[in-house]
Amino acid sequence: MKKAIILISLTILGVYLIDIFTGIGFGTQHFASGVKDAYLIGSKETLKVSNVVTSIVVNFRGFDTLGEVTVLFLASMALGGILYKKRHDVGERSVLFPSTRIVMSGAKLLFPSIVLLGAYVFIHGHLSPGGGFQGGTIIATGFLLMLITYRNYSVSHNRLSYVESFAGILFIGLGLAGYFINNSFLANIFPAGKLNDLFSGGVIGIIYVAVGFKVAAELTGIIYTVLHEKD
Amino acid sequence: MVGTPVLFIVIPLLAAFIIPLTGMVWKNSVRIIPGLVLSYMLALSVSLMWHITETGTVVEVIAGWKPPIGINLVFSPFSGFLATLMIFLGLLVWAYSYKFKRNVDSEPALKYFILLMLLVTGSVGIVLTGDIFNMFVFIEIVGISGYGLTSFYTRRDSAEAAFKYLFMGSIASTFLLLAIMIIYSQLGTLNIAEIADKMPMMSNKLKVISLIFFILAIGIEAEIFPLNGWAPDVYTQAPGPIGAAFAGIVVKSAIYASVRLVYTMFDLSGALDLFIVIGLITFIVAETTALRQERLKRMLAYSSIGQMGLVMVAFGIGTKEGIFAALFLIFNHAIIKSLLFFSGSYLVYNKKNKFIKHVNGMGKYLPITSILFTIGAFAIIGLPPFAGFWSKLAILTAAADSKMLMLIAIILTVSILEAVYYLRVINRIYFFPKKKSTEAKKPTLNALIVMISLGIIIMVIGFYPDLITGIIDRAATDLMDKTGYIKDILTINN
Amino acid sequence: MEKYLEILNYTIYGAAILLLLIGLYGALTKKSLIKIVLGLSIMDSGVHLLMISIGYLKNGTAPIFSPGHENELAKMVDPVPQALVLTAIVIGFGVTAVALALVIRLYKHHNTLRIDEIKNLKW
Amino acid sequence: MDIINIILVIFFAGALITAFAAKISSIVQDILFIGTILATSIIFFLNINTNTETIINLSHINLTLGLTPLSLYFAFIVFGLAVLAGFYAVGQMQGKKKKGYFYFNYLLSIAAMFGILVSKDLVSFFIFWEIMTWSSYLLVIYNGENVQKTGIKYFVLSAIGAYSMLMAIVIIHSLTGSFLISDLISGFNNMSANMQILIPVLLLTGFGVKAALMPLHIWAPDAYSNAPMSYTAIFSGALSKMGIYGMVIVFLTLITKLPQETLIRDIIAWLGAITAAISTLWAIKQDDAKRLLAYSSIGQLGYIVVGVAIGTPLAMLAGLFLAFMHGVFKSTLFMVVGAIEKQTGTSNLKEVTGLIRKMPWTFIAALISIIALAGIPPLGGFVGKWMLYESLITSNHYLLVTLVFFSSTAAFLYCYKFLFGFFLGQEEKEWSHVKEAPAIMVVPMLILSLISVVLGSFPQLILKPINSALSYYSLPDTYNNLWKESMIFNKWGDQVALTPIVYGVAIVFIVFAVFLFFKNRKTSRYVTTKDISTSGEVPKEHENLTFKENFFQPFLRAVEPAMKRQMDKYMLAFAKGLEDLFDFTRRIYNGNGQTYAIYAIIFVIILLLLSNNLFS
Repeated sequence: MKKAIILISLTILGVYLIDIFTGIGFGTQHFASGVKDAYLIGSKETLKVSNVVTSIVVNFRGFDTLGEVTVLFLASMALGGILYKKRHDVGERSVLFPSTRIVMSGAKLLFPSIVLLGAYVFIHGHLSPGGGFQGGTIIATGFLLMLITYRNYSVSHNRLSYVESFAGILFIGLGLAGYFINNSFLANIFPAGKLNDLFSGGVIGIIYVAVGFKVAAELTGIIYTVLHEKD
Repeated sequence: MVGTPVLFIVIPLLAAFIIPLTGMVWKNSVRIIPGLVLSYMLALSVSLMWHITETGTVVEVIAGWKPPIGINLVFSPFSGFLATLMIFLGLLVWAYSYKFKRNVDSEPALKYFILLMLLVTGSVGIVLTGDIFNMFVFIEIVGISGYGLTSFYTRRDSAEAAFKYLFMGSIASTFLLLAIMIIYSQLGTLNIAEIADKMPMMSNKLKVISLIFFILAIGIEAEIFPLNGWAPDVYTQAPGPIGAAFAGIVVKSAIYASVRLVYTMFDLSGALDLFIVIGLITFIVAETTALRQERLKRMLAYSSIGQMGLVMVAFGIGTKEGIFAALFLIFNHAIIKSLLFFSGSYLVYNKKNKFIKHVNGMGKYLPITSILFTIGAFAIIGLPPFAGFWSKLAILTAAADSKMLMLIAIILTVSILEAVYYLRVINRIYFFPKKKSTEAKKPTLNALIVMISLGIIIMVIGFYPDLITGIIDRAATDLMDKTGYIKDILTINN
Repeated sequence: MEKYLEILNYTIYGAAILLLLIGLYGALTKKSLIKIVLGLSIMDSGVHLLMISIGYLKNGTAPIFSPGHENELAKMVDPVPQALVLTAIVIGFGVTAVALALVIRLYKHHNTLRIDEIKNLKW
Repeated sequence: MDIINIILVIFFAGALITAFAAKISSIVQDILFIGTILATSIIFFLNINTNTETIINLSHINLTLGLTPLSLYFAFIVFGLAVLAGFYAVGQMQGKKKKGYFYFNYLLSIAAMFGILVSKDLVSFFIFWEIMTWSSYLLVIYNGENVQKTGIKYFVLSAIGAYSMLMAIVIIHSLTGSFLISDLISGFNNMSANMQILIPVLLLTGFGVKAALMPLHIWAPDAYSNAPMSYTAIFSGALSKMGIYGMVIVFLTLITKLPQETLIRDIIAWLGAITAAISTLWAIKQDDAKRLLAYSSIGQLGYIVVGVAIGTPLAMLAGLFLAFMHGVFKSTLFMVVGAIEKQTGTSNLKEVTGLIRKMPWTFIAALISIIALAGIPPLGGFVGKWMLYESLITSNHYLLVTLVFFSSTAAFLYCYKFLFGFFLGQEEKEWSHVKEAPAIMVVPMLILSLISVVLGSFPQLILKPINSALSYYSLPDTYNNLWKESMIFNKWGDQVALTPIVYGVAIVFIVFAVFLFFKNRKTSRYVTTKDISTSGEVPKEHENLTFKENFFQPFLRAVEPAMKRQMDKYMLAFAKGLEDLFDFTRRIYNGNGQTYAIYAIIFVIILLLLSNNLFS
């Protein structure tokens, strides 16, 4: 009965959604004048950032990203609160299978390159696909690999916290610098440089690096907290 | 002037990132810094409120891009009024819970205060932002800090409440994204003012459907029936002051969002009638449900939901008087319900289940808290000469001016129920003998100061409502002025 | 033949909406908390797919001014939905993480994962 | 600052200070309490001025305060009773708990009544009305856990009344654009026919609750009998008159302009008469003196409503005169019960007996008031009732007058029961220690009884203010030719025609009594009821020789069918049913998070399906 109601409702919802989206059309220009062109031109001409998505994420809609970083920060904080235990409860984490030697050596071998790849991705975020979030996530996967391979691999919570905080402060600090120098939060304070140059886009690249560090630290922290949860 | 609107968001976030560092050095800083930040925000908002009476709405752009391109923050009389109210309440909640968990090591307390600060920040962000996707981000900030705060006490059933909240919140964010994308696909912009400007270009069908998705998404946060199942649980299980924060801050921001949608973005006439219907149903269901509650906080929660329904009704009337009444009700509800939550949580302190019967005979042991609770209850029932009366009068006058007699009759009938369940609690406080096992817990000094100042505000507004009506009046005028809003934002030369 | 291709055009939308509905169905009918969280996650993915496909332009290129492609402005797909999806994904991740943490807490507290048995708060 | 504001400020400040003065000393508290009442009354009586108006602008609303002749008349009742009951209260509250609470609410409700009387606009009227309601509510529940249901019942009915009034107020505002009562009166003619009916009906509902009119009276017996007696004196004597005050205004200014005038008048008058009849029967049945008096109050208010509703000049005069008289004698009687309860610890007529020698002054007060209540000449009650009957007959309401006359006659029964139960009958050992109540309680009662006596002979003392009040609302001037209107008044000096005869009889009687007393003084001795022996049987210690059990049993059996159906029970059953319904409907929130999510989806589906109708 309940399932029938749900199925019927979802069917109706699906019909409406398909109706809407076929009406919108796929792969065509939907609107006459949007902000899209302004972003493309602004990114190319003013910011000199070749990856438009990055320029949107970090500069045009940088405020969203600030919020987004905060969401991650909040998530890791809420997670810590939800799974909070008094200190002495924190014991060894449960691992179902001990890793084999192959996995152990492989992980050791892979870890630096994963971190390096992540760093590469967020450093070149304004030039090619990628960026702080992607790079940070890659780094976090490196830590995940280490954490699930080694039973007693541990990451210092304090150190994660330092990275997290300093990255966040750097982000907001750069934004505030723009606020005080150019009278608008997150405004560019460095020379924009040349399109497709590593040192282009002024403050954007730096912010994305900060975001990368922050995301990496936060994701690692989240993984670490959850992994340490015993039942 | 102390600053510009962007600092409302940036300073708390900066503080949130700094606090973990200072917390390692000086443990008390995790309590103090959020308070300082909130006080700064209050000073900022008050000075901005002062400023805009002379210069008009303040629009600030982010990253130097003019509104349709960049994100902008709008501090208008309307949004400024709500922001100031929220920050003020946030500060009160902070002061009330300052000594919270003092004897436990600082880690949970650290999280509590940061989460609280970000809850306020997110709500203020929702109110100030002029960008619809940015609003989504802030809604999520509020949501996640809400989940964290709700599940703060590990011993209660708080995880259950938080999970329900999260479940509904996820559905809300999905539909919110859908609605945003439908609008973006048609208009190519995310700026509220430009959307409002271009809205006639959208086909009616898409307009209606995106509005419905918006109503679903924001209605979940605004606790309208039948989307409010999570709310009473959250109010009950969250720490006492957080109940006040939800009732006074979070819901208000959701109401703001829905009002901004209906009044500014969409030009659909039926939306206001829908507001009245939904609001009325919410009001009736919540108040009737509150009648037979056994737990104090749950009762307060349903009462709060009911009041929000009434606010929706007032907004749905659609005249300037209606908006005035709604804003007045928002203000009154914020201060009164906070007082009720604050004093109520001391009346049932140390009780696991927080049953209403635990307040029996507390009038003798906690005289001041009890009197304050009584003042709050009388005020929310709408008895003169307390603050609640004026908003009730305003809403009824607005309804009468729009010739909605049935509406008046229904509101008044349901109000009687409200009176009944509040009076039952008051009678218990004063006239029932105390059980031996119940222990009264004296409020701490900071909590007492907060509660007394709220009580004084209620009395003062009750005797002299003009203190606040001028500001509300300007806010109401501002909300009605849709073209002014669009013009303010789209023609900014910064 | 053309007509069938026309329908194929909408397969991405169809898939995204299907994903959304599957996720929603899972979230609404499954009893296990973990499955509910998975359902919500799938639903999120569906929406993200939907968002990104709105910005698609036929025969478009990525919105990146790679060397040698600096002037293909008109061909570029809409970068805005991509940026939004990036944000939305991260937020979705945060929510999922919190949800899973709550599930852990709930399991410890109630010793069950069935949502219909976790009803201490009602009425 | 205007005198009205000063009085109100003194009241509010006095109430607050008195409430917290318990910390200093109990006596200081008493003095502050009495001082507040006295100060306000003196200021008021020294500065009576019906021409000034104070305007306070609040929230775009002009609160206008000022006296009218009608409100002046009611203010006499309020202040007079407030002072006397205030002194009495000091005596009665001696050694009781929550004195500050009592004084605070007492002063607030007096202030609120004063506020109602001086309100010239509907908003301040409503504000003071609500303050009066909640302060009296707080006094009704004064006696603790057992009276909570009573309190809630009182509050709910008051809220029904107040909210229907509020609805009328906002409708009036939307129609006339003003809250002023004078604007309502002048603008009433321009309203649509529906509104012309709706507004008076809503207002009358509001006032009917406080005046304990028939279907809305169910709060009254419990509330009157459960409040502290010193407050019930005010409650029944003055507070209920606020309902009458409102009704008078409605009838004089609004109803007269209606085409359906006579119909509404008849309906309300009949309701009043039925209220009087039924509650008189119920009063006869009561064994608790408080409840007896409570029902009696409802009945008396019924008469007043009849007079006000019929609305001929004489009927109006009768109604308002009765209002004053009722305030005087009913408060005395409640005070008597309070005094007896304080001295004996109970107010049950079956238990307490033979107090006539223990509490002689109380007895005198009770006797006079009972005579006034029963409407026996030469006391004030008689004059009022006579005028009422006459006005009903001259306006051709024969059936109505029969009903009123029936209930008035039946009232003798409970009057007798009251007097006999407490004061006469055999003296039980149990009450041998009982002493007269302290002077501070007795003196107010005696003063009030004196007023009853005086008004019986010189009704013009208050007929004159009534007349000027009524002519303020453009009713013909009846005062100067009262003897034309009613045969009870003689031509010279507007006094009651019968008075000389009655006085003559009384003097003869008294002279005879004095003569007998002096003649037999030496030979008589005091005999208790037990001091007899019938057929050689000496009554035992606890044998009951008087017929206090099952008073008026045959009569009650005769009228039983009329009392079978009790409004009270129906309403309570209705309320219970509603609560159970709400208890059931709240199961929508079944605690399962998934269900809530399903609600959300169903909600959006419904909106989607209805979207064509909703947003067309």
